[in-house]
This record gives sequence, C-alpha cells and structure tokens, in this order.
Amino acid sequence: MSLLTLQNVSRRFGALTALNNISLTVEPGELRAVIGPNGAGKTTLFNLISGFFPPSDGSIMFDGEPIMAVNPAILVKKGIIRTFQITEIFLDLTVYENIRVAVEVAMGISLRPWINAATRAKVNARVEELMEIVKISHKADRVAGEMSHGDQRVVEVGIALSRHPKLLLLDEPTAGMGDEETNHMTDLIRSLNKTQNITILFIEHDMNIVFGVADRITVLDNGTMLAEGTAKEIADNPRVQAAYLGQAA
Amino acid sequence: MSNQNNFRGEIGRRGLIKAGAALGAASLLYPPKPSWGASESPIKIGMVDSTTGNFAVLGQSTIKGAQFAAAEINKKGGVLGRPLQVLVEDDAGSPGTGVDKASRLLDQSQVDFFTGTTNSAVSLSISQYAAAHGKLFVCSGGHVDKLTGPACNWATFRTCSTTWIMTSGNSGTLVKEFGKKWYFLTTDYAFGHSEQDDYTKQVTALGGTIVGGALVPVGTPDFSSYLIQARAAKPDVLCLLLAGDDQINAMKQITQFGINKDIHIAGALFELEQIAALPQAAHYGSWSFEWYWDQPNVPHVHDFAKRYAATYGGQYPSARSWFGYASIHAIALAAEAAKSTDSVKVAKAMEGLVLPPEVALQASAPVYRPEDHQLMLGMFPGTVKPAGKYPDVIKVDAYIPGATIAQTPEQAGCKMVYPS
Amino acid sequence: MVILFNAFNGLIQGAFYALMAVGLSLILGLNGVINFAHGGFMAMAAYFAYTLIPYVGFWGALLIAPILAGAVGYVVEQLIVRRLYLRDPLYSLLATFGLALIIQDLLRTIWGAQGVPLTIPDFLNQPLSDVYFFITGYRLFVVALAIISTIGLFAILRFTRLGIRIRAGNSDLETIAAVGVNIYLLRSANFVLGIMFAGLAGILAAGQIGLTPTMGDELIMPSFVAIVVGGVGSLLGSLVGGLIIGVASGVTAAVYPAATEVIIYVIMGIMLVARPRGLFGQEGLLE
Amino acid sequence: MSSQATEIKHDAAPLQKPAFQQRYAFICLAVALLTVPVWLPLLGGYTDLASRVLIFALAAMGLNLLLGFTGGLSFGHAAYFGLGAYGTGLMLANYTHSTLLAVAVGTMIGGLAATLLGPIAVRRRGIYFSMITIAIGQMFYFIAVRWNSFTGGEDGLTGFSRQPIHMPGFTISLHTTSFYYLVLVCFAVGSWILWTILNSPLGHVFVAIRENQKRLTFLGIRVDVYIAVSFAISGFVVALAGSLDALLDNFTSPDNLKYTLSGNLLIICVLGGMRNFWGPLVGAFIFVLVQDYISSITQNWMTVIGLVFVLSVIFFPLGAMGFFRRRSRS
Repeated sequence: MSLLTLQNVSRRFGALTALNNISLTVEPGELRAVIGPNGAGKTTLFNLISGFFPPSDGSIMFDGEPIMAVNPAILVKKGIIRTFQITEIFLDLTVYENIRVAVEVAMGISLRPWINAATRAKVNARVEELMEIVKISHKADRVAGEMSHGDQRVVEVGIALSRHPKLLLLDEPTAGMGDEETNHMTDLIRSLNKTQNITILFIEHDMNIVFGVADRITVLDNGTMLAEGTAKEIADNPRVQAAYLGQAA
Repeated sequence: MSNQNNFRGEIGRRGLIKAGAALGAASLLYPPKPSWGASESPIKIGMVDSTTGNFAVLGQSTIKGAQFAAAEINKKGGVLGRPLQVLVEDDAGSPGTGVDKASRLLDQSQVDFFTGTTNSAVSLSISQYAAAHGKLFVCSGGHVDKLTGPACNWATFRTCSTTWIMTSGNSGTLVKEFGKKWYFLTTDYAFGHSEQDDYTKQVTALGGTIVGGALVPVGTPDFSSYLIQARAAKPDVLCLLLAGDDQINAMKQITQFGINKDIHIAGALFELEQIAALPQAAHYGSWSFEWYWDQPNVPHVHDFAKRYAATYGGQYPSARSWFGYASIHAIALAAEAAKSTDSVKVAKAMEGLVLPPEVALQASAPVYRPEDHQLMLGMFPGTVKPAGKYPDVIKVDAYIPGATIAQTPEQAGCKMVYPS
Repeated sequence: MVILFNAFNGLIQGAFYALMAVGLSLILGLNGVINFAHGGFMAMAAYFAYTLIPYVGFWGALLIAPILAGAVGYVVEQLIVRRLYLRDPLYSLLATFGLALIIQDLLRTIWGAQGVPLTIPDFLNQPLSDVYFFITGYRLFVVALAIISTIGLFAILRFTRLGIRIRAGNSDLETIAAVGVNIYLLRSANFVLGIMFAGLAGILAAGQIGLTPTMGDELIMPSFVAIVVGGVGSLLGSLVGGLIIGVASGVTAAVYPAATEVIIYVIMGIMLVARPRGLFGQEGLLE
Repeated sequence: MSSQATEIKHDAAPLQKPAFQQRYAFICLAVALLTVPVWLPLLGGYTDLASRVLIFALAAMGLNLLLGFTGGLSFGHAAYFGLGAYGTGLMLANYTHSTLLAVAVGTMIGGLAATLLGPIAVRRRGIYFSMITIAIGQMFYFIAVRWNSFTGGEDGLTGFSRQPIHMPGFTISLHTTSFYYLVLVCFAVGSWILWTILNSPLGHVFVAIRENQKRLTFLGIRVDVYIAVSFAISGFVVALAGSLDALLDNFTSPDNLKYTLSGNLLIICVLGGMRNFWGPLVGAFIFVLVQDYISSITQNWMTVIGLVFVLSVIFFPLGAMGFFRRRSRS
C-alpha cells in the first residue's frame, strides 16, 4: 500500500488556481523530490498535505485514510511532519531546549506542570539521541537564534524527527546554505531515509542534490504535474528539459 | 509666611501660567526642606489630601489653608514650644492610596496626628486606619454623615459639616420657595448617598415628595441621558448632589439644555473653586455654603482673607481653605490644652474645644461636640450671583449656627469608645 | 418616551464618540499603536484653545489649536513612538500609557487642576426646541462635524496620494515599503493627523463639559470600544461603532441605569469573540 | 558568552547563569528578604512598604508567566488582582474570621475567573488579545463601582481586618511584622510554584509558544489551550497577590480592578526584565519605591512615573535584569 496518495487534487485561491488536477503516490521508504520553477505550486502542495488548508477538489489519502479535512495537529499525530521554507524554530532557546520541548510534546507529557527525575532522564536520553542523529550534539548549548542558517535548519529537522515521522516534508532544506552546510544536510537527508527508514518528500532547487539523492522526482509547473520518474527519466524527459531545465540552463 | 511648608499645594493658576515656561526638572524634584531649627523636634501632622485626581482643586485649597495656619502658629512660637510641621501626601482621590499614604506617614515620618481628606471615602478609610493605629485624625473635608455617626471613633474629629447640617441649611427654604417635587442627581459614593438620604428625610418631613433620582458614577463626563430623565420627571427642584468636576460637567450641560429656566437647580455643597471653573451662563442655583470670605460684620474674616490672598497670589480663601486652616489650629489648641502630643490626651482635650473668633471666622463660636466629635460650624445658605466676578460670586442669604440644625448625637448614632 | 429620547440622545453621544474614535482609529490602523495618550492630547488641544480664544475667537481656536496639538504629536512621534514600531505592541502601549500621565501632569502644572470654562458661541449654546431640549445647536454642530470629518477623511483616504498610501499601509506595510514609499514619513504624517483629530474632538468636548486635565480619561475608553466594535481600520466602522455604543448606553441608562457603563464592554467582549474583526474591519489585521 | 554557556545545565532554563552563581544569588536574596524588618527601617523604609513590594512582585511574577514566558500581552490582569482582593475582603467582612480561609477563597475566586475567561481571550492573538483582556477587566471594574450594596462601590470595601491566625499551640498576630512574613511565605510559595512550572514540560511549552506558535502547531499542539492554562495559572498567582493586598490595607477599592493597575503590573515586568524569572521582583522593588518616594516629594509625581514608563520602554526594553544579563554576556 502506498503511504501517500493524491488523486485529482486541485486548490484554488479565488480566481487563481494554484494546483490543478494533481495525482501522485509516494511509497513507504521512498525519498522523493518535488521540483519546479517558482510559483509552480510546490509549497501549496506541502500545505495541502500537512493540513494547512484543504484541497478545493480531489482526495488525499495517508496510510489508507482520507486526510482532506483533518487539522494539522491531528496529522502530526498520524505521522506527517513538516519543516518550512523559512526556518521555524525557537530562536531564543538553545538547541537542546528546542529539541527538548519537541520531545516532551511527542512523549505526550507537555501538559505536566512538574517532572520527576526518571521522566527527565528519559527525555534527556531521547534529546541526546536526536541530537546525535542530526549531528548537532556539539552545539547543544548554543542559542538557536545566534547560529548559522544551516545549523538552524538542522535543528528544525531534529525537532521534526522528535515526533517519529512516517512522512517527513522538507520545504527547501538547503536553501541559502553554503557548500559545507549543504553537504551536511544532504548526508542527513540520505541517512534519515536509509538508516531511520523515514519516507521523505522534499522541495529543492539545487539540481545536484535532487539528482544525487532522490529516488524519484516529481516536476510541477504552473500548478500542473509535468512529469514524474527516476532521476534519469526526468533528466531525459524532453518536456522537463524544455519547460524547466532549459530555462535553468 | 515662612516658606518651609509651601513646597506643595502652591499651585496658583496665574502664578503657574507665568512660571509655566520656567518649569523644568527642578520643579519636579523639589525636595522637602528641613523646617525649624535643629534644636526642637517638630510636631508632625500628616496630611492626606488630593493634589491630583478628581478632587485636586479642593484638596489643594485645604492644603493651602493648613499650611497657612501652620505658618501662623510657627510665627507665634509653635506648639508646646515646638515647631509644627505639616507633611502632605497625595491620596489622588482614592481610598486605597489614602491608606497607603497614611501608613507611609506613620511608619516613615512618625507623624503625631492626621488631618486632611476631601473625598468622603478616603475620610472613612483614614479614620479607620488612624483609630487602629492610635492616632488622632481631624478630618477637614469629608462630609459623609456616618464618619461622626455610626462609624465614629475616639480618634476622629471633623471640621467640615455633616451632610445633615449642610442639607438642613437650605432644605426648608428650598421647599418653601421652589416646590415640593424633588429630583436627585447624586454622585455614587458615600458622600452623595449621605446627602440624598438627609435631603429625602428633611423634604419628606416638610411634606415634599421625591419624584425620582439617579446615581451617577464619579467621573461621568456626559450627563445628557440623566438630564433627559430628570426633566421627564417634571420636578420643581433638581437637586445636584455631585462632587468635584462632575458638578461642573452637569451644570454646563444643564445650562446648554436650558433646564435651569423652568426647573430650579439647587443642592447642598457648591464650592468657590467650582464656580470659578464655570462659564458665566452657568452661574445659578441655591446652595448651602459652608464658609465664605465675605462676611461684612464679622471680625477677623476680611483680615484673614486679605492675608491669605496676599500669600497665594490673589487667590481667595474658600471653604476648603478654612477647613484646612481651622483643623490645624484646632489640633494646635488641643495639644496646648493637653500639654501633650499623645493622641488620646489631645483627643480628650479636643472634646468640647471652642474655636476662638480669629479661627472660627464666623458669627458663632463653633464647638467640637464631645459626644460625636463633630464641629458645630454654621451654614451660609445662598445663591450664586449670576453676574458675579471671582471672587465675589456668592450672595449669602443667612447665617445659621450649626448647633441649631445639627442632628443630636443620639440621632447621629455615634457610640464613642476610647481604648482602655 | 424617555427611552426614545435616550436612544436619540445616544445617537448624538455616539457621533461624539465616533469623532474621538476617528483619530484613535487612524493611529491604531497604520501606526499599530493603541494610543492611551489620546485623551491627554484631547485635553491639551482644549487648553490651547482656551488660551487662544481671547485672541483669535472660538472659530480661530478651533482651527489653530488642533494644529498645535498636532505639532506636539509630531515631536512625540519622533522622540518616542517611532522608536517602537518594530517592537512588540506591549512597548508602544506602555509608552503611550506613560505619556498620558506626563501630559495630564503637565497640563495640571501649567493650567492648574481647577477646571476652566471654555466658552462657546452663544448662538450654538441654545436648545433648538423646548421639547427636544437635549438637541442644542452645539451638539448638532458636533454631530455634523463627526459626519463631515468621517466623510472628509474617507475622501482623503480614497482620493489623495497620502490617503491611498495610508490605506495601502493599513493592509500591507511591507508591500508599500517595497514599492518605495517612505513608511516612516507616512506613519509620522498619519500620527499627526490622528492627533489633530484628537485635538478637534477635545475642543468640542470641552465646550460641553468642564475643561480639566483629566477630561480625556473618561472619554477615551468608549471611543476605543467604538473602534473595536466598528472594526479596526474602518472609518465607517468607527462611526457606526460609536453610534451603536452611544445608543446602547443611552437606552441602558433609561432601562437599567446600573449597567450604563458595563454595557459597552459587554458589547465589545461579545463582538470580539463572535466577530473579532468588528462590523467593518478587515480580517486578521494586527493579529 | 561561550565559556559561560558551556557550564549551563540543561534543566536550568529561565536563568541562564552558572548554577553555583545562581545558588549564591538566591541565598543572598533569601537572607535579604528574611531580614527586611531588621534592616529596612535603618534605611528609612518601613515594613509595610516591603510587604507592598513583595505583593506587587508576586502579582507581576504571576502576570509575567503569561507575558514574559508565554508571550501573551494581557492588559486586564488587574481584574484577577481585584477579584482576589474583593473575595478576601468580603469573606472577612461577612463570612469568616479565618484569614487563611479568606485568602484561599479570594485566590480561588480570582483564579477561577481567569480560568473561565482566559479561553475567551485566547481565541485571538496580538492586539486583539490585549483588547479583550482590557474589556473583561473594565467590566469587573464597573460592576464593582456600581454594585454598591455588595462591594461598597466607589467608596471601596471596608469593615474587615486581618484576623490573627490560630494554630494549635500558638497564634500569629498578623501585625505589621508578622504580616510581612505571611506575605513572604506566600511569595515564596508562589514563586516556587512558578519556578517548578517553568522547569516542567508545561513551562517549556509556554516558552516555546512565546518563541514560535506555528512550529508548535505543526508539532501537534493546540496552542490556545496552553495559553489558556498559562492565563489561568497566572490568574491564580495574581489573585493571591490581590488577596494579600486587601489584607495589607484592610481595604480594597475598584482601583484594584482598573486598567491603570494592569498597566502598572506590566511596567513592573518590563522594568525588571520580562525574560528573567526574578525580573518582576526587581521591577516591583524599583516601581513601588519610586512611586512611594516621588509622590511624597513632588506634586508632579505623575510626570516622573510617566517618564519611568517611557524611558524604560525606549532604553531598557529588556529591563534591569536583562540589562545586566546582556552586559555580563558581552
């Protein structure tokens, strides 16, 4: 069974059609990139999947259940976690604190006005584990707002991981990063997919990353789906070359 | 006057328009100067009154009167050979602040006595505080009956009249001359309630009826809806029992609506300060004044008014000034008589104290009644001169000694108990 | 009859709230500041007028005093308010709260705590008829002015360059900044305009009630409520909001006097819960 | 900064200082507060003033849970302060001679009101949130002013006084000094509760709400529920302070419900530093002392207080504690 299935999904804002008749499926364990020029509807697609707003038409199924009119908080519990184009973390808190609050929320203890030593130890262990996974442990006590953009991105991924995502949506994870940071993020994405076995859907502009990492690629253009396939298929697709890669080159 | 006590409450309007430009940080942080020589420790009177808020003008007049009295006393050698010092704190018209300031005066400055208060609610709270802390409190300006009635205590004396004395100063005349149907616009706190109760009793006893009334919250800017209802009730007398700025707001609107043309406007308390704030067209109505600077045949009064006006840049003493003035003198006289600054002893000495003519400044000699500690001051029922110019704005019709119109102590309902 | 009179009187009163609300609303909309000092500026302009009337007459003062208040407003905006635009609304709220204290205190220091009479032209100061005695020429004048200024301001906002920018700024400050409008200048101009309206309202109020340093205190809250009920950013909203609370408190005064003041806050509370953008406001503004 | 930061213990969120230094400062504070009746008169102060500082500090710390740590700008917390005060006053005046019971009831009334009304306010954010809180506060103010027979109206509520506390074996008189210690105990309990909460998962979420509501929503949290919880807790603490304030003066009045008091509580938080746990204590110390001192030496005290508002907002938005913290970091 597919993890995520979109069938004939459209989204309109007044007279503007942001997405038109999109159908796609994502299989468990897949690492899927979504590409397309600006205004192609990539972020709208993410907003639909993560429950930011419902589709105007069509159906979205996750894990075999329809999720069109489900609010984001519930979707999070079902396992759809996202990051944002503009990094959304807790800027005045340290890295450790950022991830800790996410862990506590994920453990379902976030309404407790006190905490005992045993629970605290459990929380600590999980936070340390997540910081290891995203390789930020050495900066645990840095205030997030004072760190580089790339590090902040990593923190955001760490926060997202706290909820044990089945489907992780990453909106331009490497945007605005330097080479080293980009490599770090690319490695992270790959390892999350391969070693943590998390299905990932990511929006990306950097073609090197897209072709180097993604199992499959979905190409959007002007609200419609232009093509879908493996890196090689997409690279060879004349329509994609014409409409998108040609432009970029 | 010596200048040590006039650092506050000296806001003469004219003077300050002139001084306005020169006002800088210096005036904001004008520190209290030590008073008197270092040899004698002063007798301290803590004065809690309004220098800001709804009662600021009245409070400032009271403070000026008190400081004027203190200066007179100090010039003549003080009390018990010690200088008298008046320490002023602003209650901002709020009972809570008043109590805070009283506790500050007592704890920090160790005052010997309390005086002041314009807002009746503040008077009641200070009275309670003073009694609880064993200090004499001479209330200068809160009129509410129960202060020297059911809520009386050994520590509290009052210089200004009760609302009963004030209302009975003119209720008879008003009913006789203007009619039996009355409507009240009453300020919604202790003072107003007390006035309305008293008028109601007196007017009903004289065969009048109360055709309606409304309680108005303090600080109401617009009276139009109240006036519509008042006029609809078609009273003979529209009785204004408001305080502070509210009275001014109401009277301005009454004038604009022309209501004073067919309904007689009257009330008990109306102050010199308020008249000064009203446009000429709003100079009307019958009131029960508590003191007036122009009493042609009474000794000392004109002299006092002249000296006062000279001290305060042409400002004439109002009833409020006299309250402050008489209260300080009364404390000084009682302390001299008691040969002590112990509050209980001074309170005992103050019971039955008769104000001498140069302090009383009126045709009778008022006494602090021992049974309830209420000063038997006289009333000056009269009207506002329609064409009067400040300070000559009041036409006094009569002088009624307080003892003739006050409730008996039994009626007032005071049970005096001293601490054992 | 009394209820009807009160309802009608409430309309007049409401127009008055609306006039005060206009300036408040402008500043809230574009400057994003809840101006607690508005009442202070009202009283300030009224004192200016009181001082000017002997020299330039009532009408001259009505014209000049708001401009003087506006000038003070400009200084205040430059020195204080503009530093806070980029910060949490908490800061401008507290700054204007403190400013209100300072203005009130300075007014009292300069002109005295004692109220002063602000005289208005005699011909305005008369009831128009004996039955409808509460409709004086002056109050009608105030109502007319409230309507004219609302419409006039509406026209300014619709048809002049400044107005169009202010409106655009109300809905999206970043965008108009991006197209090269100097938003700081725009905000200054808007603030001054708002203060001038406060001044106008203050002078007119002082013609009807006593002129004291605390005059603005009790007037400011109802007009604040009028804005919220009518909808932030909408002038028509402020006018209608003013009328609604005017009538509501007028009728309540006749039916259940004890609730006269509470009623407008109840209305505001209900409105904020049920329709937070108010009657005519935009969704999500300032949120 | 970095050398300090490495010493930070993970579980000491609100105070970002080394633990030993924290403990040292805390002990100094505790000793200073415990010995107030001894040293304060030597400096020309008086004990009731210290009680007032602690009462306002407690109220501001309660408010600061919502304001500084959860990021909710309530301009109506005077309502809960006043309800606490009226609840306690009315209990003592009419129903009981037990001071502690009266305090408990006052705190419950104010706190429950915040619990019930918070959910209404938290439906909106930003300036609208502030406006709803003002509206609610003003409603209570006018009810207190108008409901004369019950509340004493404009005159305020009198006719009650704090009664000695009878314990098995001994009695606490609650005169000036012993009342100060009662206030101190309440302050200690209140700040311990707040501290515990801030170091719990719940408190972590509060701070996270202040930082980024969107992120939390997409972690699966209903943010408004948490703000309402913060509102309620803060209401209980503020009500406790209000209840003590009624006992301090044996009096309460509608002023304790008015928006001006809300403004004062806010400025206390800002003065001391909203982001700092002890900031409101410092702020209350400054504000109450300045107000007490200035209003006695000049008639123009309003200008001074007004300047305190304006200047601190412009130049010290982080407050005294924030100022020192920033300096010590750089």
